[in-house]
Amino acid sequence: MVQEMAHPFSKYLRAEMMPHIWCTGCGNGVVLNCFAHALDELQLDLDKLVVVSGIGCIGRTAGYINADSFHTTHGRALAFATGVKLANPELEVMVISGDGDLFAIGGNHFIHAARRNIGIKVLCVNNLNYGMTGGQQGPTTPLGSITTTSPYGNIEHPFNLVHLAAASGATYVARWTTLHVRRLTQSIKRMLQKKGFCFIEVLSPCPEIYGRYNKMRSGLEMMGWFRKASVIDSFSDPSKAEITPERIAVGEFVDVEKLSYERMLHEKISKINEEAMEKVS
Amino acid sequence: MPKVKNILTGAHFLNGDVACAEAALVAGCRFFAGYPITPATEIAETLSMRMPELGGIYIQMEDEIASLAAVIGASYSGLKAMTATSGPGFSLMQENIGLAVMTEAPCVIVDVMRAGPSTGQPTMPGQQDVMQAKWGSHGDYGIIALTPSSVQEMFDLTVEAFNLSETYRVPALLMADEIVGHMWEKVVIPPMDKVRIVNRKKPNVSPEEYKPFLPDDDLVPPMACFGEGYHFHATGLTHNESGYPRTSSSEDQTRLVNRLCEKIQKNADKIVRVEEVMLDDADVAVVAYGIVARAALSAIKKAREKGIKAGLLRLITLWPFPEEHVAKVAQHVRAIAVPEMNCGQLVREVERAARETPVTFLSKLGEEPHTPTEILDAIRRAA
Amino acid sequence: MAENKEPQSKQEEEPRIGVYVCHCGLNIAGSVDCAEVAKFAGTLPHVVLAQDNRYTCSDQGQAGIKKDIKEHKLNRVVVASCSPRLHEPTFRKACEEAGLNKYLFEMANIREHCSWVHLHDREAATEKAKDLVKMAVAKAALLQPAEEAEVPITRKALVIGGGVAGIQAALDLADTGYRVYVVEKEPSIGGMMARIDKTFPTMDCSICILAPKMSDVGHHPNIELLTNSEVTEVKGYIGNFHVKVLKKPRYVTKDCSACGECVKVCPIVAPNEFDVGLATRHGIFTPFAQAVPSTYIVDMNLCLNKEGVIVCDKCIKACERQAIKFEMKPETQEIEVGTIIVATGADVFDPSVLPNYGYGKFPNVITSLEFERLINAGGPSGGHLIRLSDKQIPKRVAFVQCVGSRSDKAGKLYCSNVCCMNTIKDSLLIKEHWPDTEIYVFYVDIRAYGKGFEDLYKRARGEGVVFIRGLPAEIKEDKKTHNLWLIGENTLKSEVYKIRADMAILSIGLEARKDSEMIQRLLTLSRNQDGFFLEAHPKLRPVDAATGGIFFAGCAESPKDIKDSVTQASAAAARAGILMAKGKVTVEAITPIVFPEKCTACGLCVKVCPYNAIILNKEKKRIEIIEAACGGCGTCAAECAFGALTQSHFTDDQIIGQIDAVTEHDADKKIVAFNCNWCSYAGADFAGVSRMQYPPNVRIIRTMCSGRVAPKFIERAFARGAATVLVSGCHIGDCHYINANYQTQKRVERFWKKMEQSGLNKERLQLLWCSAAEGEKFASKIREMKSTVDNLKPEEIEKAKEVFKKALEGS
Amino acid sequence: MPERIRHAALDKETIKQVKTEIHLIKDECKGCGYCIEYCPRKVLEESDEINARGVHPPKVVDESKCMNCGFCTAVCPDFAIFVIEKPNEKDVKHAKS
Repeated sequence: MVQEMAHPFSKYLRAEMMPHIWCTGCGNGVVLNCFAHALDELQLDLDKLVVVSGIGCIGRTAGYINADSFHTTHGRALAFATGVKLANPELEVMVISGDGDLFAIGGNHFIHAARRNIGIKVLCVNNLNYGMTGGQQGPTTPLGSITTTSPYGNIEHPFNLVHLAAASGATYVARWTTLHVRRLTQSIKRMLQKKGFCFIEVLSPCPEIYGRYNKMRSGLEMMGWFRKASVIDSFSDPSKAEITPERIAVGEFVDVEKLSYERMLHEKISKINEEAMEKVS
Repeated sequence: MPKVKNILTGAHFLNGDVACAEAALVAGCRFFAGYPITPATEIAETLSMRMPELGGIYIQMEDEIASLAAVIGASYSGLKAMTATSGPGFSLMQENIGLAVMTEAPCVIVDVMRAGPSTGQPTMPGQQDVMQAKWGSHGDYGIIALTPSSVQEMFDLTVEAFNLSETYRVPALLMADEIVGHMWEKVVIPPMDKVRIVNRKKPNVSPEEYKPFLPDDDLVPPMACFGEGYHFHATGLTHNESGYPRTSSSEDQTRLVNRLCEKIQKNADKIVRVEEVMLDDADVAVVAYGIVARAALSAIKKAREKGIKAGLLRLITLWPFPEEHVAKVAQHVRAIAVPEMNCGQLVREVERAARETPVTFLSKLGEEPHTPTEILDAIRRAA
Repeated sequence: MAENKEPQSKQEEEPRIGVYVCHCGLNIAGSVDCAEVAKFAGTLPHVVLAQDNRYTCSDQGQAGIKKDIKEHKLNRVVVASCSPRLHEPTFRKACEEAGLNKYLFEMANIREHCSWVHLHDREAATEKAKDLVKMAVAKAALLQPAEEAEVPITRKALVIGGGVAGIQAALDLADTGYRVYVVEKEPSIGGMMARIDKTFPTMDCSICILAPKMSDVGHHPNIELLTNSEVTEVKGYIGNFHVKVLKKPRYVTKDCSACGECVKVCPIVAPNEFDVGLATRHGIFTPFAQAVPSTYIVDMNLCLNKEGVIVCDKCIKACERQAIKFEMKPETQEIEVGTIIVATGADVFDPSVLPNYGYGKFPNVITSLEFERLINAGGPSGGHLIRLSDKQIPKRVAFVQCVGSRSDKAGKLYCSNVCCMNTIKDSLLIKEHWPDTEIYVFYVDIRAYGKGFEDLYKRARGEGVVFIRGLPAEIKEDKKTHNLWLIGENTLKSEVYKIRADMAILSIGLEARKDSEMIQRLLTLSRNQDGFFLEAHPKLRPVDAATGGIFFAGCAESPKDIKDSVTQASAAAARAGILMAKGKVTVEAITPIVFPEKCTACGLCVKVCPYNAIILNKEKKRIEIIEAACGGCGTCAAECAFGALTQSHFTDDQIIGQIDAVTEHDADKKIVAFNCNWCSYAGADFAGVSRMQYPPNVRIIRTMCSGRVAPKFIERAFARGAATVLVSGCHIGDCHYINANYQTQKRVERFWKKMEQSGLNKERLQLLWCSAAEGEKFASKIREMKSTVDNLKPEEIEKAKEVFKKALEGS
Repeated sequence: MPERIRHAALDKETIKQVKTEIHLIKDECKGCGYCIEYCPRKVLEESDEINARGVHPPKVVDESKCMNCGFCTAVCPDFAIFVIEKPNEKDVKHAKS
């Protein structure tokens, strides 16, 4: 065992920001690792990468990745990213944020970004609750779950995110758990090679908060649940992919090609611009 | 890069919103994100047609929150960007005004003020957002707000707003009112080369050395943009000069927030603009802005005809508040009258600056702004 | 659709029955006085002619019957001879040729069920034979003519097993133009032949001649190849089989270009089964170079990726065509076929069970199969025959024959048929490469019976191969050199030998596949005591299974060499082809008959029908039969409490007629047995074929399915004073009629309760599940019941008569 | 194939076996235990030592069992472990000379 060597992925991280703030067993680090892995395998030009995140534990990711990054207000990552991507379509704009940020306060922005099919790549880390604020019930909290704001058990039906994304028009939709690191990494690569709006949901352990209230006190226990319940059911009907304690349908659900919004917009712009120039001269 | 020959120049008969839109193009704005709202909609409509002609981007977002967020994003991607709205939308934008302030994103927000609160009277004028302009978002910060009284000014101040915003890396607000927005007047647009246009400072250090929030002497940090290889981080959290979160250090909090206020205050003299009319010998001064200032102008003329030495201090800059100018006037007038189309907002700032000098306030709400006679009566009473 | 068979108007004319008692040489006459039986038959009602003859099945025999039908105006014929499972078709044909409806023919099985199982009690056997004839006559008197419905045959075939037999059968059928599904358990077709180096007697390179056929199968437009797959369910009947095939995932899609890049990066190393472990393979692999399909496969037992979690993605990354998909799941494919060819092959004997030969202990003792891989140029040693102890080429090699064959102690009793020639071939191969190798062959007999075999044997002797009669008693090893000593007796010279060899090759025999039982159950087949599948007739239908539409090819039926396997495969293909060419098959007219006036539309029959062939017409308040769907088990008739249903050719009256015949005399000494045609009747036949002796008290009434046995039959038997009753059927799950025998079980259990409640000894009613191969099981059941009969008190008999006397009313 | 395997493979020795170096950055470890739990060869186990974060980092039980699947590297939330393939002995000698 040698120690001096640097970790092969250290170049993708901001040394001064490490170690990250995440708890023991938190899946965010795994997702960060998979993302770095994907960047490494694709040898992506980091100068052209912009990572945007919202508020929440995973929101810190933007600060950890050694590329241009922006940490927006709660829920607005996608709206901000829309401006970034349209203003400079050359950029690979990646939104990494949480379920609460993207689907509660930011839900409206999500469905519209997907509807426009703007070429933003969304990686939603779903920890089933609001972690950073201490474990409140959120848009993905499973029915019956105990949280600090559903002390008698959650009676709100959770979103089925892959169904929502597919219905909203995403050209790539996948769901994995932090146990599926290889497939998640491949999925991220696939997403980064696509043009339109892409969405990956990653089910991620929150042992310290969600787990503690729901009889899964360690990351290993939550991963154990993923292992037990996960069923790879690629390209099955996303509407049937609800997450239940017994079954977590994972896999790729949508992978289609559609002209991206920025492409259509900029083609239109250059056409109109040309015509306008002729008029003038 | 698309050429920009087809910029409007020369004399034109325009309405305020259109003038604002054309001015944005002159100023170099190439990104507009907005959401339809009376009485600002014509700005969006005009730009949806004109932006592409100049190779710029128009997008209609799902709401005003998103609109400003997108504007900030575009700004960080290196484009001059703006949005336009009215009271209800302006309220929604407050969140991201805070973000723009915190991340020092140059951008222009036009608020064509209508009658509030809430949905109020969408097609009626008002000056009810002028305090929100300064205090609307939580926390302390400095901001720039300009207010036009004519369609020509709608044009000039839009250009000015972009210049200031780029100079100080701060959101610049154009606080117009429904009447100016919808009024048709002659506008003279100088040729491009005669228009002063300012662009943001770029860093002159290597990416390794670059600290995105390390200010120069003017307290404004040079701004790198996404995709330029600087690999920098920006956040709405309190951050250090490298841009990294400092969520528990009071030292960083103090340094950052003070600078955000001071970069405006300390540069106030370079920012503030007012118009002084017949103030040298005045006994009564009227302090007004926007459409009301035009009624005030004829009021002081009428007053002079009646032998009352009245003068007008027209505020062009609302924020930073033209403190010195008001104080100076206050020193040699007996009284100050402040007509506003609200229940008394900026008058409080006037009172503060005027110290002992008595200040009377004229409120007017609804369809009609103050008539010159109404202001004249106020002058009479004050004299 | 529901053309209902109304009960035919009873034949007006008086039955005129002719009875023929067959000697079958001495097979019957040996222990039954056939003349006596014939004489007795003459006394029976409606019998107008009774005679005995040596071979009724012979041409003269048949000619005689035809003649009599005409001359004596016979309108019923009874032949008392062998099992109807063997010759009923023969005699039915004869009747038809004489213009007599074949359903007016009946058989008494006095060979398998009588002469052969009572070899040493002529008197009892003769008495029993009389009874059996009496039963047959009784039934014959009530027989009705019937027309057979035609069932279409699906023109598609299923071949189970992709060895050379399966390959040949599939190609023959496909070339004829039929769609063929080939189901192979292993990742590649090719079977045993793909692993052999050279073939005897011509010494062709085995894979060289097989590979082209393999790829033909792979590419044939009419063949769908399902490898790594297993048949999990077979329903239906001849011409209309519904088959479920489980396709186990390869984890590699058809996009695989077999470039092998994945293998280079796979960290898992394991013994390659194809080379009997003498070479290694990786976790992702192809079993051998010429594999068909060439698509690679992941060995999930070894792969690091378990439970859907990919920990190692080296192969995935290495695969340019992205053909590796760990999310692949098992799929079940449902196919419809008209015929099935069973070509499942054989296993080889595992000599490690013989401690005296030290296989598995001594590195230089190997099997003939391991030899094939060693001598094969493509094998683990690149074709060099080397000692596993020191990788040296042996100077003295010993072959030991009959390892696992022809011995009751060590292995199997039968001769494995290929080992002698294989060894001779192998010895010549060695001589060819290393001429001065000393070769000893220890044998019991050299069986070089086939074309060109003797020449090969002579050649081997000519080349100096030493043949020594007498297998070594043991093989010893020199611990240091790992040289071997073979010690035994030369039975020709009757002297003890002790011969040193550098290497010993055990010529291992072939045995039935361990998974044959599964195939047997799926297809309701029979196997002999060696475990190989049983043909319908060893001489006349050698490739047919007893179950219609199913045929055998290759070692599944018995050990064979390549030539015989291929020959049999083509035969099986031809047999299947005949059926499919016809495109239709007539089904026996044994479907239900409805008496609408008695039907209350209670729907019980609808519930018990395994084929959903009965529909309840609510408006008309009556049931309707879908003849084509009906399997002919008759369990509906047994279920009907109102006598509104019966089964043609197995009517209530006919069966009761048989019962009454049995119980007319000495009922209190008799066992009335109901055996289903497919398993338990065949089992009783098998007891006969194997000459298993059991008491003569039993009288077997044949029904198609034990589900036909209505409680009233049992009541009738007891009411008429029968000592005991046996109901016997296929094992639960093996029912030839899907699950009709569940009804049998229910009814018998209900009957037992009834007996208990009325204070009867329920020992007197026995239920036996007995497969066609379980003759001994049947025999011992009869022995057991005999003792029940002996210990029965007269008052018990009387009591039963009393309890069930209602059963005597009517008919 | 049905028959049991009784003899060792001839190429057993010659076949290339993976040799790896497991690198632990102990003080980065937060002790989630993922690398230990999901190692398909059970190469790692919890050590007794306590690291800078006050948790027990993993220790290598048997490096020779490691197949270099790299799952520990991929799953570690803290970038505290990685594996590299060791150049086989021959190359090492070659490098020395």
